[in-house]
Amino acid sequence: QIDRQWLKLTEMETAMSEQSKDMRELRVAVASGAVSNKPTTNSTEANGDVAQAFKRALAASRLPDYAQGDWSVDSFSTNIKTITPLVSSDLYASNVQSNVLESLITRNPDTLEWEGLIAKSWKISDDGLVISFQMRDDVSFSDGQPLTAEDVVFSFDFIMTEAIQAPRERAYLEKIKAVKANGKYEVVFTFKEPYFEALSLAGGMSILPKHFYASYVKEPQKFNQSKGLLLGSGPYKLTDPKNWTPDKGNIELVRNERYWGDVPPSFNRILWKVIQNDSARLTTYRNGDIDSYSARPVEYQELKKDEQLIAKSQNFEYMPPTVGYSYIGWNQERAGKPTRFADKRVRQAMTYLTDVSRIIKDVQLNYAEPAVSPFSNTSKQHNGSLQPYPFNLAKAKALLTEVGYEDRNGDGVLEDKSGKPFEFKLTYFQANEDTKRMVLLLKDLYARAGVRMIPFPQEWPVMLENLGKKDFDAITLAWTSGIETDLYQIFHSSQAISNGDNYISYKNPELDKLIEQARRTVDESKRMPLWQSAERILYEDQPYTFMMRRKSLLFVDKRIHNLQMTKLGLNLGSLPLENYVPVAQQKYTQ
Amino acid sequence: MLTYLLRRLLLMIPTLLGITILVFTVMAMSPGGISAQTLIGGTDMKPQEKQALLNYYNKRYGLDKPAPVQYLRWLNNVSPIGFTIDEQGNRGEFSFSKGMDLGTSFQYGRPVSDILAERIPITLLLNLVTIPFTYLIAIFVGMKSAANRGGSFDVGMGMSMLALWSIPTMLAGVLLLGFFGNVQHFQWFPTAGISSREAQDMPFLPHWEQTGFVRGFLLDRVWHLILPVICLSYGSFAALAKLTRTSILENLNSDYARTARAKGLAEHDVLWRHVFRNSLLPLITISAGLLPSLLAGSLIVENIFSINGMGQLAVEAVKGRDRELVLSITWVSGFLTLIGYLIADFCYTLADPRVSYD
Amino acid sequence: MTETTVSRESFSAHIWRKTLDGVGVKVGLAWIALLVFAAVFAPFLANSMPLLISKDGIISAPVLRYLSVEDAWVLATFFIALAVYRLRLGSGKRILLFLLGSAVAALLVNMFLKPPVLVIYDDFRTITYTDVDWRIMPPIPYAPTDYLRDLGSKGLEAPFKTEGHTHLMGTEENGADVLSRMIHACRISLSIGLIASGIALFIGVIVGGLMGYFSGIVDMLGMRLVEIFEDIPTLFLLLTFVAFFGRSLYMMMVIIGITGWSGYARYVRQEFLKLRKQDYVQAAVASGLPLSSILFRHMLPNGVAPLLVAVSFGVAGAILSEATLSFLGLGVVDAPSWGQMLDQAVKSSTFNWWMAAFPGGAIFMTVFSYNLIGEAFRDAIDPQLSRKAGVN
Amino acid sequence: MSQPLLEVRNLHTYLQSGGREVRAVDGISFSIPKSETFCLVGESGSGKSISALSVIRLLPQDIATHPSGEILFNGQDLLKLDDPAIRSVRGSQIAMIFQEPMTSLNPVLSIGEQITEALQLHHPGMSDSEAEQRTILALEQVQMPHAARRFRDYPHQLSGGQRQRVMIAMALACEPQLLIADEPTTALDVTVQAEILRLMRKLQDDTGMSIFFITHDFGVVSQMAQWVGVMQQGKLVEVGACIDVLRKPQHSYTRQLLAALPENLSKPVLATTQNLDELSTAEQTPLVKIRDLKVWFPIKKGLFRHTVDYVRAVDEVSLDIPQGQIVALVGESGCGKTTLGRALLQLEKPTSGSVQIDGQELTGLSAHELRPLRRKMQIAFQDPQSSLNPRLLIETTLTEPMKVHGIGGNDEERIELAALLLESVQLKRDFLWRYPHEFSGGQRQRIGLARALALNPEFIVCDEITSALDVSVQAEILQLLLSIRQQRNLTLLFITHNIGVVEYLSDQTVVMYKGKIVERGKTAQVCKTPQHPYTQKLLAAVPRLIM
Ligand SMILES: Nc1ncnc2c1ncn2[C@@H]1O[C@H](COP(=O)(O)OP(=O)(O)OP(=O)(O)O)[C@@H](O)[C@H]1O
Ligand SMILES: Nc1ncnc2c1ncn2[C@@H]1O[C@H](COP(=O)(O)OP(=O)(O)OP(=O)(O)O)[C@@H](O)[C@H]1O
Ligand SMILES: [Mg+2]
Ligand SMILES: [Mg+2]
Repeated sequence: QIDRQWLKLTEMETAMSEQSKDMRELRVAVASGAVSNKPTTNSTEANGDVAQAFKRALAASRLPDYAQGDWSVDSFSTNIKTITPLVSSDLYASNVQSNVLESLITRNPDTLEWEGLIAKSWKISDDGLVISFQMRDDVSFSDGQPLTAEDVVFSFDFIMTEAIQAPRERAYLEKIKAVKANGKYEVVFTFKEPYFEALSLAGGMSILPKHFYASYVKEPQKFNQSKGLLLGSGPYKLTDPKNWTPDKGNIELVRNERYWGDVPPSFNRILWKVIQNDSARLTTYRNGDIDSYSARPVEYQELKKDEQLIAKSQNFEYMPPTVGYSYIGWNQERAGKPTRFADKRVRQAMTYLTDVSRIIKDVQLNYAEPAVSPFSNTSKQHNGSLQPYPFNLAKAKALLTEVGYEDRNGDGVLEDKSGKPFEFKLTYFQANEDTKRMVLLLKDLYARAGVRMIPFPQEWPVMLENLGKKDFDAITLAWTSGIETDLYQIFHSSQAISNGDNYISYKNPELDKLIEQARRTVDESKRMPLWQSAERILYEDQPYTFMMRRKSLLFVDKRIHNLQMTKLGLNLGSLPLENYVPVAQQKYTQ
Repeated sequence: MLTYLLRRLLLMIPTLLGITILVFTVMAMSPGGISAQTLIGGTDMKPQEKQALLNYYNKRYGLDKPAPVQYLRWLNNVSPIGFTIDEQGNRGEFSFSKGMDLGTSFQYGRPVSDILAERIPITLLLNLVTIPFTYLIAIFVGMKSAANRGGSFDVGMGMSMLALWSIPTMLAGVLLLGFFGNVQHFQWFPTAGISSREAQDMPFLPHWEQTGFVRGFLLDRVWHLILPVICLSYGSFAALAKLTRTSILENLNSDYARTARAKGLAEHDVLWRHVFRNSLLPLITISAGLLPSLLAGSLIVENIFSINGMGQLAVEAVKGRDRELVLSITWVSGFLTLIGYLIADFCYTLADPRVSYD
Repeated sequence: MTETTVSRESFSAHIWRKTLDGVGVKVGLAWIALLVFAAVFAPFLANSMPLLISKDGIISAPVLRYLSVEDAWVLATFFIALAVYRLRLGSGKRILLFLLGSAVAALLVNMFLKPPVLVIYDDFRTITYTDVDWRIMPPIPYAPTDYLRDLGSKGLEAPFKTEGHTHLMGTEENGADVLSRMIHACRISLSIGLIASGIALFIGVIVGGLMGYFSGIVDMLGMRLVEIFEDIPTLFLLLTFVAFFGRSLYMMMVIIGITGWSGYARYVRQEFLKLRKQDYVQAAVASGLPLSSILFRHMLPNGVAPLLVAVSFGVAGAILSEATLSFLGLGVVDAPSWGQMLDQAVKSSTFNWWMAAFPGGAIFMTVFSYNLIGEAFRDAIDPQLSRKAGVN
Repeated sequence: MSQPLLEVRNLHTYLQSGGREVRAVDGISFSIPKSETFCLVGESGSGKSISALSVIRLLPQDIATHPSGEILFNGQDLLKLDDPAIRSVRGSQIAMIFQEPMTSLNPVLSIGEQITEALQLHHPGMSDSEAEQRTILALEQVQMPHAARRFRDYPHQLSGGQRQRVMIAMALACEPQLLIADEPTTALDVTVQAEILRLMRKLQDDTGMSIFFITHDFGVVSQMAQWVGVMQQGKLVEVGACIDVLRKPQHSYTRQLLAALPENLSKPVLATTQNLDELSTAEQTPLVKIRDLKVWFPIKKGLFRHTVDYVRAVDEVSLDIPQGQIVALVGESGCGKTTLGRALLQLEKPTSGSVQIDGQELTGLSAHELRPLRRKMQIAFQDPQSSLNPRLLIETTLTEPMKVHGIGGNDEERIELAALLLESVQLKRDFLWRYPHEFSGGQRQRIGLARALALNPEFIVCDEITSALDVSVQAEILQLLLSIRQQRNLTLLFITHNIGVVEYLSDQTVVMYKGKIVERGKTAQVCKTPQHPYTQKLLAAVPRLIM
């Protein structure tokens, strides 16, 4: 009770101080006579000079029933540990951060092309090693401080500070040699070597305000252990950028009144509730206390029949281009010795046995599409002529006998020449029901060929350790993929070291060459063919049995308007914000 | 009395040590140790990065050392007195002033003490509401059944209490949620958490405003706690009620009750003035024993009603192989229980003049 | 002087009779008996394969051919138990004989039974098994792990809602028949309850007995041990142990056992402390009887009654623990268990009543039965209530 | 005599227990004149308490019924009164005190509270301060040492005698006309008993109340009563003036009871004479030799439970028990008799000192070394309830020790031996196949003896084996003991607090006081000419019936 009061006090204080600061700045400005009465950007007369990025938002705001106000309320299924950028590792946190932090550039949902957000424009040197961004001069952080090149430089340096616990980002940005500020509003990225994703690397980096984070360079531990240090230039902000703690349960962002953007965001607040229990979450959605609910296939089917639910919601089934693919990885080397899966034919046989279409039908209820390779069927990296392996028992058996497997002691299980029965453990992550179902199905399928598979559920940490040690027979997991997928980390033989992501120890020199080459080529038209030939090798080798990409199945409250499909998937909550709630349906005042 | 307290506190030490040793050994023997834990979220790290991180942790927690050494090290950090240890992990001189350091949780990357400081109050709140509630109901039922022993109420209640006891908590929880938190049936109670967003900026006490009735933080809390508390409590009615019943019957037949009647006291007064107090004595001792089961029982309830208490923490910690956290959780909850017992005994001395500790 | 009514029955028989009068207990026992039956004969009650078929003249029994080692052993022990019960022997001898028998059975079965490793239930619905002269199917023609792939079962079908094949209790998430799983799950629930609390009891009696008899330092240490185990919420311990020591059913039993003994130890200790003062124990000491006799002949039998009460509650508790573990995602994997099914019901956001009702009901009934038995038993031995009422 | 205060006419009280109906009291009639005492004697279970409870209407309604009879108190029939009415009578006009002072007071209320409660109940107007005054007065009246300070004490802080005083004070606080006392002194030491009885007589003279006194001790009767009623199985077999009944009892049962009193028992002739001359010889060869034996129970306190003091249960006791003699050990409760006995058999580890049997040192032997010696010495206990293992057949109880000590070649022989044992304690041999709960108290004590004899020991400690029994049963047991002693030439240490028994049974008497032996010698001389003041006090206190 007391501390709650106290918290509110501090919040008020910060607000006051900020206002006073503004006043001061204003006075200064007036004094210097430099104050141009540039209209504060709002949708009406910002027609002409609206930045590309805001076009869609603007369009939305032109809709007849468009209105500002109301909240967007969503749910997390586990409690967030921290929302401090860099320190946080989970999706939810980055979800929150995306509303607060901004980067230089962003992808256009329609064209998937990059376009400026904070950057007005950019130039890439011919060798592709240098990228320089021209930044907008009217951008300020939510506390009123202007956003300059200095902040961008700082963000990079900050990430690169060893003491800061940001190994992931560091690993990611290591290709960048230096970031320099060139004047107040120009920043230059220099790369060590040509890299095909250079632009997204540089432009995608979220910009941290120097004045806010700089102090933590000295006391990194404080930063590493912080829970709620979040301040940025984005459309939303924490009421108190320093003191959010997990025990609050909810995460709540309020509209950034100083937002520089051409179109102010519609919602007054964005609220995330933590609801662990599934049925509780559904009930909460039914009660209208959260705005969206994403369902598992079986569930989705059920719910579509449920009129109470349908009456209040719009449902979407879509396949985001960045969706990951699920696979079975066949471990080829264990304790230094090649396993039975080291033999290409065995892997192919297993793929033939893995009746993906059946899985999609029975387990995913057709809310998924078969995966041929790491590349999404829509991406340019993918070669359309490749077709997924069909289910073919005969062929599989043939392959296996060819390798020398046959049932030698009549117990129904195949044995190899040394009489060792063909049985293996399939490791999977226990928490996911669908995976469990799939594994059970596979068990029966493999049994038909006399292969004995033993389901082996594990908790996440244990699984990771086994991956690190490469201590497993076969494993089913999923990789997320980007618009354009890099094969290096997963399939390049150099990554087959311990703790590497090529934990199935798949080595193919030919593929290695292709990957390296592709990564070096910046020119897309040259790069894609390389990817495609790499894909063909994977298809032939089947280091993984590529299974499928799952659709997202989503129910959204009718309140939320202007939901559209884009190339990036559903535009729910995508920034700059395009969804809104008409006045009539608005639920939360304040 | 003081010496007694001291003695009890001293006796706690071996117990707590035992607890930690037990848990530590279990964790040491288990697969997927800390090293795995450190990699969570590190999935998209470069191998070198992972290796670096591992080394960092190894150095920090001496994970490369044999288990006993690790334990001693941990113990030293936890105990309020011991050797000071500097960043490099080599031992300084012995000090009595160095505070307790519960270490840092791997998966939360925060000091364990902070996390516990967040979670324990919530669980305690739950239990401190639940225990009295349980006792009220149980005592009431127990007395009525004793009053008309063998009567329909007695038998019926005995049965239904047993029945309640036998319902699996998760089922009860989900059903309650499904019926009393659901717009399709009766949306009387909230579905998650222990206070709603609005309550954050409500005044503490309920009151009227021009907009209408404002339930205030307090009522909001209560409103959120109702379903969880029911879930936590219904299981323990049976035993308590039974105990009350027997001990009341026992005392009603006792000699001193007869003496009281011989004085000319009415049955009612005999019950309330003489029997009642004596009958409750055994209940006091039980109360502490309830605590651990409640702590653990809340584990399910917390999960269902999305309350971030010790129970949740325990599950996450154990599943995440979060050594520091698991250790601390276990010994802290052990400690709480011991304190519970102590308090119970203390109350006993107050309630019963016969026992006096010196 | 008060002439005691001469009743010609032993103390235990007396208690047993008093326990038995009362409806609740009878119901409870009946239910448990039902479970035992189901558990023992599960493979014949619910299975995808015919009990008997005659294909062009040759009569064969697939069920027997596919009978797993475990099934066979359970059957064997059941009949051994029956046989032993018939024998007129001292209870001690009986128990010994039974254990011996079951051990031998286990050995033989393991040596001689070699059932096929891979079972493809779909095959039993193919012509090789369908077009026959005649065949006898089990009452429930579905095996617990038969996911009816060929019948295109989608899973989570309400009772009688499925086209083509009927399921009295519907199907679960993976499309297996719920009733069948329920029947096979009896085995797990019973064994978890009994074995787990058996282990707990064993440890408890030993530790508690020692503590109670030689108090002093032994007592001191023992109590610490007990405290250690009862001060950590049992569920936390359980969680830790299970999470770290694998998920096999047997492991689970052992773990529930070794985390749950402290209560018994306390009981036994208290009883023994009381009994030690008893004159007949003193007399036993005075006439120089060996320690074992004093402990197990003169003390334990008199202290055991309240213990049994605790046990019957303990069994109930163990069953609930299994459910809880399943709920926390630490249950058994493929083997059918009530807890795991109930968990499916609880976890799935759409409320499938049959998934909650049947397993939930079964757990409830079983726990309730054990509680009823325990309660009746307690009333029977409670001197306070069995003493004549009213005046001293 | 004038119009009686209480007149009971043909009272019946039936009790329902477990379906069957117990005719606890059937058809008793007597009357109690003002300020006189009526004593009800009879053996346990004869219905004394029930009749008392019936008079004050304290029997639970649901199990007790009064088919016929009436209880006239000052002319009004108590049985006809409704609840409130009878309650107003209880405590104010009829008060009652009970046998067990330990449990009859509410442990969690201070004695002051409990008495004032009674006061304020019947004098609603009374202020607290006044009530307190009255209470303190009452306490002083019962000669409670510094009553004022005791006011706030709790029952557990008082000794048995003091508690009984409190009970009486509580009963008398509202000056009742009738005091019902149900064996108020049975649980007390004789010395304390004497004080209490004296007190009650005094109070009766002061207040002029009538007393309805229940006891089974004729000694007490002869001290208290003007009128006596003898009860047997719910019937009053004889009523009359105390003197007449005791002097020339009419009813056979009464005679039988009187005859059963130890002081009236006829000693077996052969016993004494030979003993007396045996003594001299026996003195030289003591069977059991105790040299300054100490049994101290440490009282632990403080942080590490270190010993701050000891309960000196047995303190430097030296004693010789000659072969073939019965040595009686008397003393007030808590003086260490039992402990001494247990220490002899090493059931209690002596703190120091030595115990020898046949010159073999017992102290400091391990359990294993003791085992062969165990068969020389046995013990029999006080409480018939707990002295036999309820789970074992009598046969097992008797044969198991034999087996351990290798008596009897095989089981058949042992069973035969056991049967003989039973016969030697005058029980049927087929009792072998029964469980303890199928016997009466007396029978159990016999079986207890049989068990002690099973190893045919030379020495038996009998710890108050008769105290829990009725006089008649006691008499039988005593005679049995003597005869066995004759046959087997046993040596007995007979612990008791009943001087009558001592005189009847023992050759030598040892008086114990606060853990020390204060006097010892031939029974005759100790009883006739006690030296030590405590012994004198003890003997003086013993209620004897004046013939
Ligand atoms: N609550 C009861 N239910 C049934 N029978 C009872 C009950 N209480 C006493 N009795 C029986 O009533 C008879 C008389 O009991 P009562 O207590 O009056 O004996 P007593 O003379 O007081 O014996 P004691 O000297 O041991 O007090 C006994 O046979 C006893 O078994
Ligand atoms: N185990 C024990 N621990 C501590 N004190 C004890 C113990 N046993 C007996 N005492 C004390 O030793 C003293 C003697 O006890 P003991 O039983 O020998 O007396 P007693 O003469 O047998 O009394 P009674 O005539 O009532 O049987 C008592 O004050 C008792 O409180
Ligand atoms: Mg009586
Ligand atoms: Mg004694």
